[in-house]
Amino acid sequence: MNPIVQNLLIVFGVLFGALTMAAGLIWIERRMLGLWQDRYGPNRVGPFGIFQVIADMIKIFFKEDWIPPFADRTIFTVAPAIVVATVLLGFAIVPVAPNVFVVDFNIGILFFLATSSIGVYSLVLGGWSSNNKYSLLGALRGTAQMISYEVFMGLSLMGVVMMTGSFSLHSIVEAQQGMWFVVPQIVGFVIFIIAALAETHRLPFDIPEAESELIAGYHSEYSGMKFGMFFVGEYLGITLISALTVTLFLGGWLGPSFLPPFAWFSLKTLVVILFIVLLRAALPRPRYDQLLSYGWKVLLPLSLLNILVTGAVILATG
Amino acid sequence: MLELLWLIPALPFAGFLILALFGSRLSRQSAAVIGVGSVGLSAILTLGIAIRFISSPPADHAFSQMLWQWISVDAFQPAITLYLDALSLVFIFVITFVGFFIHLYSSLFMYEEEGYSRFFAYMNLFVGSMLTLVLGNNLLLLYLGWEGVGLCSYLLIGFWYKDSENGYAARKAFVVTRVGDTAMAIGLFLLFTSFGTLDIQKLLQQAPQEWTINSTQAVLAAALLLGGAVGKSAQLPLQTWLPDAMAGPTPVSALIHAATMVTAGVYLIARTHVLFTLAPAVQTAVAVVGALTLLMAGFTALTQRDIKRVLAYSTISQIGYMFLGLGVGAWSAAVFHFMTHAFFKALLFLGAGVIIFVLHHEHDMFKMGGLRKKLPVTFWTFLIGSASLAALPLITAGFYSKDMILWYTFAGEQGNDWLWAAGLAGAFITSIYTFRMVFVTFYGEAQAEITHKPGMQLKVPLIVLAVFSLIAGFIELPHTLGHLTLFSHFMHSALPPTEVLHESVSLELLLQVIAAIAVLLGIYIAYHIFIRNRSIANNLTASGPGALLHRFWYSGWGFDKVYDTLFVNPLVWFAKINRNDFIDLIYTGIAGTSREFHRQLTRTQTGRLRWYATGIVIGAIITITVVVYL
Amino acid sequence: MISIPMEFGLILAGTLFVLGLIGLMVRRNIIFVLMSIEIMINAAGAAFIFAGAKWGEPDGQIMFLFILAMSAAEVAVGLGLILQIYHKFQTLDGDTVSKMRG
Amino acid sequence: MEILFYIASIVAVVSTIMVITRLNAVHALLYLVVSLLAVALIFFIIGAPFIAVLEVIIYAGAIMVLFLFVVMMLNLGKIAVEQERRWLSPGIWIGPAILSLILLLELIFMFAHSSQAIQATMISPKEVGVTLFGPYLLGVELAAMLLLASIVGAYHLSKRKKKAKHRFMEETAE
Repeated sequence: MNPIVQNLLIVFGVLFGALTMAAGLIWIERRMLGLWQDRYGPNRVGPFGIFQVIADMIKIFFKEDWIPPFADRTIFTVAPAIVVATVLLGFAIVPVAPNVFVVDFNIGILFFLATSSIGVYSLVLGGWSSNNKYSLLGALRGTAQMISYEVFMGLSLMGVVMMTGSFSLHSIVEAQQGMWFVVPQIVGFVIFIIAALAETHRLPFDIPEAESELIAGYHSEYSGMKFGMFFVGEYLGITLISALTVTLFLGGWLGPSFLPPFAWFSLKTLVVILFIVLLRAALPRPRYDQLLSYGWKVLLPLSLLNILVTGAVILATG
Repeated sequence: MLELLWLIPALPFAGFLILALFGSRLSRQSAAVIGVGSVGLSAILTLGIAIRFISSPPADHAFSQMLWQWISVDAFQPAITLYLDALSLVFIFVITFVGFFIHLYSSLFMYEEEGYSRFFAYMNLFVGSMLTLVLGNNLLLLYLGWEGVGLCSYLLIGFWYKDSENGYAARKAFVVTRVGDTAMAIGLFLLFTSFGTLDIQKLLQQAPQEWTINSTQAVLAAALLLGGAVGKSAQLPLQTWLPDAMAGPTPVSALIHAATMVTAGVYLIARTHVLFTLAPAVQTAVAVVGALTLLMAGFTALTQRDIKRVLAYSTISQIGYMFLGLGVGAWSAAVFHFMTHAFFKALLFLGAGVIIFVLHHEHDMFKMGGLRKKLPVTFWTFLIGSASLAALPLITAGFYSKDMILWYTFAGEQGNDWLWAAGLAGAFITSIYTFRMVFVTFYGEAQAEITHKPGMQLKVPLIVLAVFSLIAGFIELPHTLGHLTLFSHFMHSALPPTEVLHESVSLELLLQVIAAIAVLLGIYIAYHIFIRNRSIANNLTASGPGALLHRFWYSGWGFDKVYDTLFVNPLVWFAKINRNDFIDLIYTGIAGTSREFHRQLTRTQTGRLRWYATGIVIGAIITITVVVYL
Repeated sequence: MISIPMEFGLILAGTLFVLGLIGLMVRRNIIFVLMSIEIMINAAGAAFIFAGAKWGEPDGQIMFLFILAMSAAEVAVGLGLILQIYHKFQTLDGDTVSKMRG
Repeated sequence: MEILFYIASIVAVVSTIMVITRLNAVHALLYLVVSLLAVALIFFIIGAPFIAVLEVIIYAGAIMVLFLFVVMMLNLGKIAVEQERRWLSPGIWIGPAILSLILLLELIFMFAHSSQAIQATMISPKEVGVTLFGPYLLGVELAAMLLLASIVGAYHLSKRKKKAKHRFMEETAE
């Protein structure tokens, strides 16, 4: 097969998979929340309410695309696109299987960090351009939260990088042949999960949205397809961090050979997604200042310590 | 015993340090104990050392003690070394003993004064410096002491500094002596460049070998040292500071401006006598200066009303005698006169101090009078001192020392009839003004009431010094009266004996009789004028030429006026027209120009970032253009 | 493999630098001033990168890292200053903060 | 690939021009981010992927967000834009533009003499790290100190005294 055609196939495959996953997640999450909170969840549209996703899509697509007159039009329009674009860019480096990946950068992890740091703009600009004080507050909170947690997220991954000796995700997965990094890098793993949740402002860290305080925060003024993009972007983000967690700490596509690597990867990712949904169902939302001081006073020293210990062990064992 | 020599100057210095550092926290009693005690201990130590020195003299009749190396630069290596010989022994004896009694006297005299401990600190520093001056074995150390006593003199003249007159007097003393000191410093440079050392003994050995008699260098060196001596000892023409120095407390006048410091010049010339021997012309100048000074000061003293000024001029006059003695080569006679003069002049000053003390700072003799009954001790001791000063024959120390000088002036190898005549005239005048002072002060009608009696601390020094003023002369008797030569014999270990041309007892007797008659005549004239008939004096000063002469003498022969016209006023005039300092114009011009530039540049300092950035860009463009394209 | 003329990279860096300079000279708003300074710093760093790439050595990148650290420090302090100025003068006009002149 | 370089260059220059001409600070910041991304792309092309990513993470992702944060905190709105419009009269551009143009021409003229090409050799992060912590260790220490100083400075500068109001007393609290 022509390598270009093959590459294109992979690109579209990953794109399709990610988007499908994101859409499916809407339904999965609501069902799972229903399950854990002992209620029904969506159950009217189709079997087990499985067509709820389609119903929502239809609603979003056909809702009036209204831009408030006091908003900054250009930025208001651009903002939602940024989150989807950056998260989708992030998928480019995820190796789904030994031969199935869009690109294998030698700076893979850094690329992911770069995309996620650009993703902040969508939230900030969305909140600012809405010209609404709740939106602005949400945006301010989101900015502080995300640039803080980005730091620990990067630092928590450095242990993995040191053990592998490369930023390339492909090499990282292969380095986990003997043991998944979740075992030696348990501290890094925990910090990464926390930081990644904060980075995607998922519950319990959905402080920029915080319905009860800020009436949906930075996307209060959004509706229709623009809101849909934020919505999809969030689920894409969950999928991305789950996929990355699997790749970095849980052995990626590795697994016993009775299942193909692709299946292992998908399975593990799904488990992580379910775990994240479970977190949403289980944990309350912390206060804004608590979140920040927890980050700077606990997670930053911990991640630095993790790097220090990892480095020392690597030096000692040669 | 001799090894303790270093303690003699060290004790007063230690007293000074303690008083200077902790003086403000000490009570008056402890300040007095420290101030008087340090000098007293020095005096006792001096006594011990003197006994030891005389009973078993060290080799070469000199003892030197090196304490430490002071400076070490190539060949210039002056050490802190003390040198004790007959000459310095006499001096330290006088300094510590007279100093001790004056300190004792001051402990009561100054008791009411503010700055009591400061006074004793200065006094101790003075005694220490004076001892350094006398004991130093090289000219640099001597110069250190020389300047040290000058500083103390300045500080003590201006002791009551709140009165600007005193400050002026102190400044005058300092500046005038500075003229002499500068000459002396130049003399030291000359000696050092010629011999490569400032060690006095080495100098005195080398000088006769390397310099011929009357060589330019010898004359120059001796003249420059004479300049220093003239300044310090208030001789013509630098005598004007001493009468004004009487502004200081009376004990200061007694110690510094009568007994010790002003005789430093005598010490310097005696110490470096070899140099003066090499320059006979300068030595003659010494004698002439002495003779002129003693006459000038004597006439001036005749007219003064202030008791301390009379004593000051008499001091100048008596030092003139010492210079006369030095000038004719009668070294030991000069030192002898220094010693007796220290006793009786200190006594006179202290006595005058008592009078001033009990009369509430009254200095004018003509407002005193009739104190004979009220102050018996003071009167008798003052009378003894005056007799000694006037050289009353046979019984006073002053007679023997003055007679010795007059004898050598007449009979000595370098003697001269004219100088002798001047000395004789001086003796005559001395007796007149001395007894004028006594008669005016103690006889006649009382002009003022005394308020309190002098205490023991005032009387004891008077009595002791009076005894010394009488008996000190008996250690050296002339040929006519038993020919005892204890003092001159002792001095000859350090100073050469005087060559005498006319060795004749009858001639000596004749001269003595003449001198005695002159003295007695002077006393009689004083008695006639100031006790029998006061109007004679008034008539003399009332008429035309008499009044003119009186005014002339009263003003100290107009030296102050001459110096004012010659030096002070031109300088003041120059300073006045140069108020804005024309040399400074250059600097103020530079300053003004830069200030103008600064003002212009300040305008560019707008505080606006854009403006600054533009400036940087323009600068960068210019720099790149110049560096790369030109 | 690509091949780009060296001078083009430097000219790009120079152009960016000069644009920052224009911003610095024209703008009064201190936020824009700070932004212009950032442009210039970045341009200077870019020149280092081009030079490093020319010789294939990592030193240029090291210098960029230092420049990056410096610029981060500068922005932190600069933004603190901007906040203080705004609180004090209620304006962002850089010309109001000219009290220290001459 | 060369065409990518030129496109990115043009984007960088154009967006930088937009930065300095915008009236609204947020718009300008966005253009600046675009410019930085374009420069990052250029870095990537000429073989400095590590720096390219750092440019995005730190410059575009952190420093610019900080800017945006401050602008949002000040929340200047329409008045500020009006003020900018008043300040930026067309005449004001002439002088700086001419000066800068001279400077640029001088620079170009200087560069024009060299005619060597950049051969894009990929320099891996590892090489950069080894050099950074090798010969340039002292520089790292200095940079660390600089950052520490700026943390302290920024903290101190942005501390604001607040008035603590109470019914009975009024005092300033830290």
